[in-house]
Amino acid sequence: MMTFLALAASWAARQASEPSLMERYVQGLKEVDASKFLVLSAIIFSLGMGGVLIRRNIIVIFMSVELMLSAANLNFIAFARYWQTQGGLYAYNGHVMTIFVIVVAAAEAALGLGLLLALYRNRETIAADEINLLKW
Amino acid sequence: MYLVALVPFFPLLGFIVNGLFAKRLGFSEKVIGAIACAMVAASFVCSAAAVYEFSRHARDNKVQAAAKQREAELQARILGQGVAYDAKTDTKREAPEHKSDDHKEGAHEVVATPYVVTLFEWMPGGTLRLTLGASAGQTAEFSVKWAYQLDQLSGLYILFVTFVAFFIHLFAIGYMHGDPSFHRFFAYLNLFMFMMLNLVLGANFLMTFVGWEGVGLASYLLIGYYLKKPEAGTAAKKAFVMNRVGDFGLMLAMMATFAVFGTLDYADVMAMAKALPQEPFGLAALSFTTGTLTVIALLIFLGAAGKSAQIPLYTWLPDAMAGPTPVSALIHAATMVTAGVYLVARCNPLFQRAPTAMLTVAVIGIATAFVAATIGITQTDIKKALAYSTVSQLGYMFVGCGVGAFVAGVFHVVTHAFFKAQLFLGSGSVIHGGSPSGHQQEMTYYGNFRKYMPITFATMMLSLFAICGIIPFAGFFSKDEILAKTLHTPVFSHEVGLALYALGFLTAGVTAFYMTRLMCLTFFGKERFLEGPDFQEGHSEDHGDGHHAPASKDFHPHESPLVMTLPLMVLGAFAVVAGFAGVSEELTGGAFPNYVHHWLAPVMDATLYPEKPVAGVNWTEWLLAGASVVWALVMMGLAYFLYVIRPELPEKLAQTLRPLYTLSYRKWFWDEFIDVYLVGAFKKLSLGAWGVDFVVDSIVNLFAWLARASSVIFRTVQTGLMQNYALVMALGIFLFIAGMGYPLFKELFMPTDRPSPPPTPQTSRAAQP
Amino acid sequence: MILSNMFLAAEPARLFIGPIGILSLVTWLPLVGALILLFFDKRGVDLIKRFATLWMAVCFLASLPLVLLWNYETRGLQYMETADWIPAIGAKYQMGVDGLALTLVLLTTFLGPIVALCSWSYIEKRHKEYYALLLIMQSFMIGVFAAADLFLFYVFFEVMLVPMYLLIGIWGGERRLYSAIKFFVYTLVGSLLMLVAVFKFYFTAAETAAKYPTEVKAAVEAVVGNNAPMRGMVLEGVEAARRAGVARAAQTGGGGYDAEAAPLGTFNIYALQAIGGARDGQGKPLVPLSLQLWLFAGFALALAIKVPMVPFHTWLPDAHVEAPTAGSAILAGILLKIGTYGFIRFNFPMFPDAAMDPTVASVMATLAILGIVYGSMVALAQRDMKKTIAYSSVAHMGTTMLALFAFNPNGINGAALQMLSHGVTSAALFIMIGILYERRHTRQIAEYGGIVNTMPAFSAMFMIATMASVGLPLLNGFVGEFIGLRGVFEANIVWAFWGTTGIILGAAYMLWLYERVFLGPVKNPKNADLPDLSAREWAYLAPLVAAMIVFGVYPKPLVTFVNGTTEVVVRQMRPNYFGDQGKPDEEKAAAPGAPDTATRN
Amino acid sequence: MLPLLVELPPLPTLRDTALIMPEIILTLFACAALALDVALPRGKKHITAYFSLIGLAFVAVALAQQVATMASLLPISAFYGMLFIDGLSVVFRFVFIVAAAFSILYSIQYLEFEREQRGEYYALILFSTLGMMFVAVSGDLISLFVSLELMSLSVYVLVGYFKRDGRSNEAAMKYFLMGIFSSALILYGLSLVYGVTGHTNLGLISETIAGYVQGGASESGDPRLLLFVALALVSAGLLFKIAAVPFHMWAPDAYEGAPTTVTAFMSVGPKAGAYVLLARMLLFMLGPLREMESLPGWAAMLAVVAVLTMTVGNLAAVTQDNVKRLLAYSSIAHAGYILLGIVSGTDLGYQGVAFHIMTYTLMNTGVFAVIIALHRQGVIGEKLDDLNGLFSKSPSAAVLMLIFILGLAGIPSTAGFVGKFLLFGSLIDSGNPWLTYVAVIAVLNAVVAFYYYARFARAMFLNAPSESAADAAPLLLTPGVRVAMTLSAAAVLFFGVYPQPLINVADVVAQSITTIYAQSSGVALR
Repeated sequence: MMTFLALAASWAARQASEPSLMERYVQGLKEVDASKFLVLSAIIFSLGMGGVLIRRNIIVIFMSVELMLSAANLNFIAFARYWQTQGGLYAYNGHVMTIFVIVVAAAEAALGLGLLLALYRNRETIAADEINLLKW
Repeated sequence: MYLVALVPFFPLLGFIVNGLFAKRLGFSEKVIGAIACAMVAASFVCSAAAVYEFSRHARDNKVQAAAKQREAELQARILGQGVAYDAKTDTKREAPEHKSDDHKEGAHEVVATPYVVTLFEWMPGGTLRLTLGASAGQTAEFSVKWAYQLDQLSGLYILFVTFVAFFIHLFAIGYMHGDPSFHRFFAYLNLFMFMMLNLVLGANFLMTFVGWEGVGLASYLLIGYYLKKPEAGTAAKKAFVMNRVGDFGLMLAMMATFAVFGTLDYADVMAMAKALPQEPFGLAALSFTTGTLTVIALLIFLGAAGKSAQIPLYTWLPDAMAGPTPVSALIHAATMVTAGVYLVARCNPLFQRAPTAMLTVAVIGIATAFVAATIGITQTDIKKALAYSTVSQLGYMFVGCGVGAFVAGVFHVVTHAFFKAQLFLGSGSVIHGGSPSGHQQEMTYYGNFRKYMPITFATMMLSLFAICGIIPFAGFFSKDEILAKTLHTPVFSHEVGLALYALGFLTAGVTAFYMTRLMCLTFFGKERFLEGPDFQEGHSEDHGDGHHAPASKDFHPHESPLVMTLPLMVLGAFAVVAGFAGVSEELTGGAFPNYVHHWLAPVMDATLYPEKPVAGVNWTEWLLAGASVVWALVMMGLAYFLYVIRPELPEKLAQTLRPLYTLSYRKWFWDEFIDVYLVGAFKKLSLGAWGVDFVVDSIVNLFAWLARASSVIFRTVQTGLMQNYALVMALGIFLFIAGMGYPLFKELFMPTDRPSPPPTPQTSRAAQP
Repeated sequence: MILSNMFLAAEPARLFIGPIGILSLVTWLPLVGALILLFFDKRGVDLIKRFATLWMAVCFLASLPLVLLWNYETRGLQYMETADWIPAIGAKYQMGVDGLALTLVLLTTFLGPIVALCSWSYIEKRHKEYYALLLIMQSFMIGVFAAADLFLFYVFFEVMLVPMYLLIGIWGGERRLYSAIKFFVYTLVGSLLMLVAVFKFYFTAAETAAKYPTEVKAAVEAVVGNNAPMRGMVLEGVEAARRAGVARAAQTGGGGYDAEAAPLGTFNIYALQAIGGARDGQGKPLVPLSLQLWLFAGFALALAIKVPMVPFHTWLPDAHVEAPTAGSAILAGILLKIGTYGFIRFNFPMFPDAAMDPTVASVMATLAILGIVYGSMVALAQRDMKKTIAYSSVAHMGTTMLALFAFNPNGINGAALQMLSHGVTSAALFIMIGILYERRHTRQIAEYGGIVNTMPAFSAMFMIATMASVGLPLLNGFVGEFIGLRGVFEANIVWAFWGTTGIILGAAYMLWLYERVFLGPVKNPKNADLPDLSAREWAYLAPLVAAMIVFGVYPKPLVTFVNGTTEVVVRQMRPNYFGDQGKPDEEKAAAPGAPDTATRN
Repeated sequence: MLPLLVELPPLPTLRDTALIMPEIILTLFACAALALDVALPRGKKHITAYFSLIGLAFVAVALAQQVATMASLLPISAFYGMLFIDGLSVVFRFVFIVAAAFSILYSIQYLEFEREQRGEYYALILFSTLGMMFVAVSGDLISLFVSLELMSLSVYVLVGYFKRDGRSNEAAMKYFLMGIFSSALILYGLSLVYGVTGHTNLGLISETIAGYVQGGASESGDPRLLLFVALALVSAGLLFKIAAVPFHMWAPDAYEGAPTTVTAFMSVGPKAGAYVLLARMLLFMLGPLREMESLPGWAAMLAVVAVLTMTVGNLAAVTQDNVKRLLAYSSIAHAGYILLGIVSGTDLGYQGVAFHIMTYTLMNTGVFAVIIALHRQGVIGEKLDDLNGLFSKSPSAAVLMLIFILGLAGIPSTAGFVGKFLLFGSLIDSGNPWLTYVAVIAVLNAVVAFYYYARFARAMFLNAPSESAADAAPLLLTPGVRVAMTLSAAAVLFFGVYPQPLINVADVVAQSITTIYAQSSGVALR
């Protein structure tokens, strides 16, 4: 019990010395460090690419491409935030770009599934390595 | 003086008329024959007139002075002294009087005064640069004129050529009677005359070359006249190709002459040649730098050997007998084959300055004489025997030229033309009358024809004595002079002269032997003409015109009509008379002038080997002449004994001297050597050569196959699997990054030049922006 | 018709019919004929045949004024025409013929009607397209020789292959597809590599003109001689090159690039010749030798394939054997000449140092000699008549190339004459083989024998053609061969020795062919009743044989035309060869040399 | 400084909308086409085709009017830098219109025969053209990406248009997946570019990159590393769109699977759009990274890609029997030639690029017109042997085809030769010895190219027609198609003989590339 109380007290003390959530938010706004986001988006991008290359099912391939798109979106947002802090004049472009990418991704999804449906109705399969009528 | 240009024109006219219009206008044989003979006669008359006019022109001293002046300038130019001389416009700038002291005055001032008629500029060729000899570096103009040159040598030639040709044409009318393409034969004969006259009258090497190849063409057409005889075609081709080998040499000689003298005109070249020094003897002279003239002379001799059938290139002449007999008489006895001697005589200044060449000419001449004579012994075909005798006599002429006695060589040409043409025509009438088919040439089926052909027999006996060199006949004077000059030749050492004389003496004997053998087999001895193939069953005529029924047994040879015997008689007479034109002054001690010698003196260069004045009758000459006559009579007697009195003896002799017999019968294996080794090997080589073509082709097709193979690879790489495509894309991206990134990576992380703290290793994509 | 100023001595001939120059008229007239022919009805075969031959004859007549109004005093181009074509790359539509080009144009127009006439009975299908292609081919061939602009030359040079490809491909023999595509691709590889060389020289010329304007102007004199209008054209070309060089130098230096101001340079052949041949003070060539060697190689490869020289000749026998008579007559008659014409027009004047480089000259001479000896030997071994004649063409063109590489007036004159005579002779031979093919439908020599007995007139004609091909004096083969080999002798005696062996080998295989086909008895019964020459056959054989005899007996007019070009080319390559510039050539100056005035013959 | 960096202007003025009037009209017509299709009865569907043709005519008029009024003002930017219209975009908008018009004209007959005549086909083509037009004019990454997607998506659908045909579905699926994969790559690259430069406007980006390149490694870590990754990804995506070698695998399958008319449109329309995209992104945005003193810029990489593309494209076509696949490889090879122009970087090179793209459009549509006409009763018309003896059946079609074939092969007196001439010339003009060797390789490729084009000529002229009855019927070319083909053949020949006017048009494009981009990126784009 005693240790628990001590712990809670020290935690509260530290919390008191710690800047408040709002200050941290404002301070984050000022010197944001985008590198962590970059690493994350790179990882997502690699995963997406791996998915496209390896997976057999077309729908999974399609999802991994969407993954790659989202990685790009993450990048845009991260850089937008960074350039906002630098006082770049057009920092908001990053956000606008993300919106458009999402719109385009949606269009792609609709269209892709339509094509997949037509293919499935015709060939009874959605495995990427079975659709190899066109070769040589 | 323009008659000279007319001399070759008439035969050309005859060729055109007979060749193109005779068949179309349906001329009869008589008309065609008349036109042909008329044309030759006309050209004979023109040449006689031209020669007469020329002889007057030559003696005129104004002309001689001008000629000497021009000769002096040319010699100065060739030696490169400062004579400003503009060859083209003939204007002579100031010419220092160039008196060369070493130029000894001959017996009387002898200067070549050729009369040149230029019709038009035949072949301009742009500027050229002299590269050999003394005047290398000068520029000259390649301009060959279509010009005729009349001087003593060509005058003599056109006279006897047209004369002999006229009678041969006359004979041919009879011999070719009944031949389907009669007009074609006479057209070709006239074409030959045109070409021969061009050869002889040509004012420069190239005009002679036109005649040279022209007569080659005419002989090709005439040898191959009997179109249906397959061996005629082969013989014609063989003759032409072998002549071309000779022409190859002559062509190179012409190019060399241009390189040394800058022009091909005989007058200029010979004048300039006289100024050049004599070249060393032996192998040193065999390069263009040291022995220019020697090499030119040798090349000219190669051309002459090809045309006049000397040792390496004589096998075509016996095969050429496949043509009709008048052709053999005209072309392969009297005129064409002597063209070689004409050219050597024409270029005597060159030859005299090239002792090595002179030796070659002499040695090859004597060798040909001996070899041909030995082969002549075992020939059974009458025309082939005569052909080998021609080759042997030509050998003699070249020996004459070789030892410096050009005049003797030329004189022998003239006399030989008469008696050899007569012999050939005689053999023609023998063939014509000797067998029912009129084409039997084998002497084994002749015998005792003197009973049936008295005129032919008589006239041929005259020629026999002439060729054997019996005293009053033409042969004696010309052949004996050659032998005499060989013995005392100033060109070589005494031993060489003696050796040549000995071999010449021996050959004369052998000639006497085989000529008498020929006469005996044909006119004396047992009548064998009934055993001939004409009388056997199943004999098919080699002219391919159908299968002959065997002739009736009571056939006997008949004499030829007058049109054939007249030429025989005329030529026979000349065979007797012609000798007296050139009686050597050694024999007569100057009492009886040697017309031929004095006539040809201006053409022959006497600067190096001046003649010794004749003291008086030279008894040693008479001794030698007598010896040769006796030797000839002995051999004739031997031949008569063997072939008439004891006809079975030759057979036994042949058995005993088996190796010698086969050597002579197989023509010293020279024919086979050429056919099997040279031509045969060449054909095999060319088949092989085609292989190289195949190899080059396959390389080209290899590239095509390579393209096709790689195309299949690239095409089948499309497996159709989408993931493969994506994989390739990913690979592409990686290569991009590696390709571009590496240098950057090197610069950033392995900085060689800038010292900077080693940054912490980070994945490329995690760099802090 | 304006016969303008043809009497002025130094003034080259000019002839304009309305707006069109005579040369353009002669070049495009056949093409117009082809277009008119397209509107003919396919079934009216006779009408098509007559129209085509008549039109070809008209084109020949149209080309005659070229000779009649020729001005013998001037050197360089005559009948010049200039018009803007593609200013962006500096290509102009420039036409002009000098001595050599004139003779080749006349050879082309001369062969035209003959070739059309001889295919009347040979061609059985698609007559309209055949004659249209023949006319188009004629236009392009004349264009090649008349072009004075390298780009125009190149367009004609390459586009000419298409009609030939179709001629061989559609009307050829059995293996026509293989040999047609082989012919096309082989020549295309050469010509495209030449395109790279053309470009490289095009840009280098601009740079050199910019750097050394004075030296280049001096070199123009050697090219132009006393020809005023040509000097204007060439100077204008050089000026365009200079401006382009300056503009490009400025542009690479960072300044802005204004394309309108400066075109990319000049394609005028004679301006390029001047720049290629220009030398600075000490006689060193402005275009460095190493670059000249590469450019020489680029051009030489394309032209060697066209000539054909030995290693690149394998397309010729296939193309000849499979092509229809008219096709192989044109191929042998004119197409081979473009190769050697190219050497005289491009390789020698534009890259003189590379051409005269001892190693290059000896390599090319050895290949030429190989062509002669090897060509003749293989011709001996052939069983097909057309193949023998094809290989004989290889041998003849070998002699021509050997003569070319003697670099002296004799050599080049001889080569040019050899080109003209071979054109007539080999075309005649191919046409005659065509006549035999029409009768017996086979070209195997074994099938024939004793033809002289059934077709005497034809055998006589073939005999004359054989003798001309072998080089008998008084026939056109000999003139070119002797003058050429004479020139070769002047350059190198060993070459002349091997070159002259050609006359023996030539006699061997031609006469062997003649003997096997014509002489001897009639072995094969099928040959027994072959009809002799018909009137039509006489019509197209007679002019050829007449040409052989006339140019053998009196070749002077030909030589005067050709000598004009040769002197200019030799003066460009070896300026003091003629010794009229005072200082004698590098040989020993024993005598001041006969002050031989510049020969005008 | 560019005019566009002006202080924030007020609301977009009427002038900006005037600039995109052609695009607006096209959008209206595309939507109207969709609506019209619903109203039309079953038999009359082809009226939509003619309607869309009229639409394209209107667009062309509007564009011509725009050019007439604002020719001197170019380059203009509008909508705060979203649009950036210069010589390149004007010329290529004409090319897109021509390509679309030809495709629509040639597909009427084809769809009628396949009984797939539906309005959406034409609407989709119009939308794709719209996408291309916007790619040409957009000056900002956002509008560029969106218009690229608009263009690509409509083509994916077009490729899969024959629902019932397994090959069409498969082709569409493959093309779709590879397409969006490459778009994702481009997008990620662009995000990195945005990250490094902070701008999305092309002009600003190239300026900042120029600053980085000269500045070298700034204090906060070297941005060039990130730039190179971005460059790699973006160029990978771009090269996919124009089917350059490492990324060309999709093209043969997509070309073979798609309906022939769509293949025709794909090989001409979207490909030209892809070239413009390449020009915008690589030349304009990433121009400064072309060549740097120490590091090999994208020029070296592009040269390698160009050589590979030419060689693989040409060689693979040699033994190809299926006509559409063969033409796919031929278009890959031509992509290689065009890359050469960009690699050489000289003014002559850009002229060659523009000229070649324009003439390639004419020639390829012409060839496809004949191939499309081959597809008739009983004949699938995809095998090269179907062309056998065409000359005897319908000579005019054969002659026209021959002209196009010779054009593609680059034989003189056809426009193809002049295009190739300019491209090869520019290589040598650049003076770089390596590029001279590239020119030699290019020339040898032209020879191989001639071989497989000659296979067409041989089939048509030299081979005898096959005996089957169906094959004997002559090709039925509607008058409209016949006129279009004759016009394009005449153009190919005319510009082959007298190419100067087309070179002047190409020069407009070349000027815009060299001068404008050079100014903005501060680096002399030689």
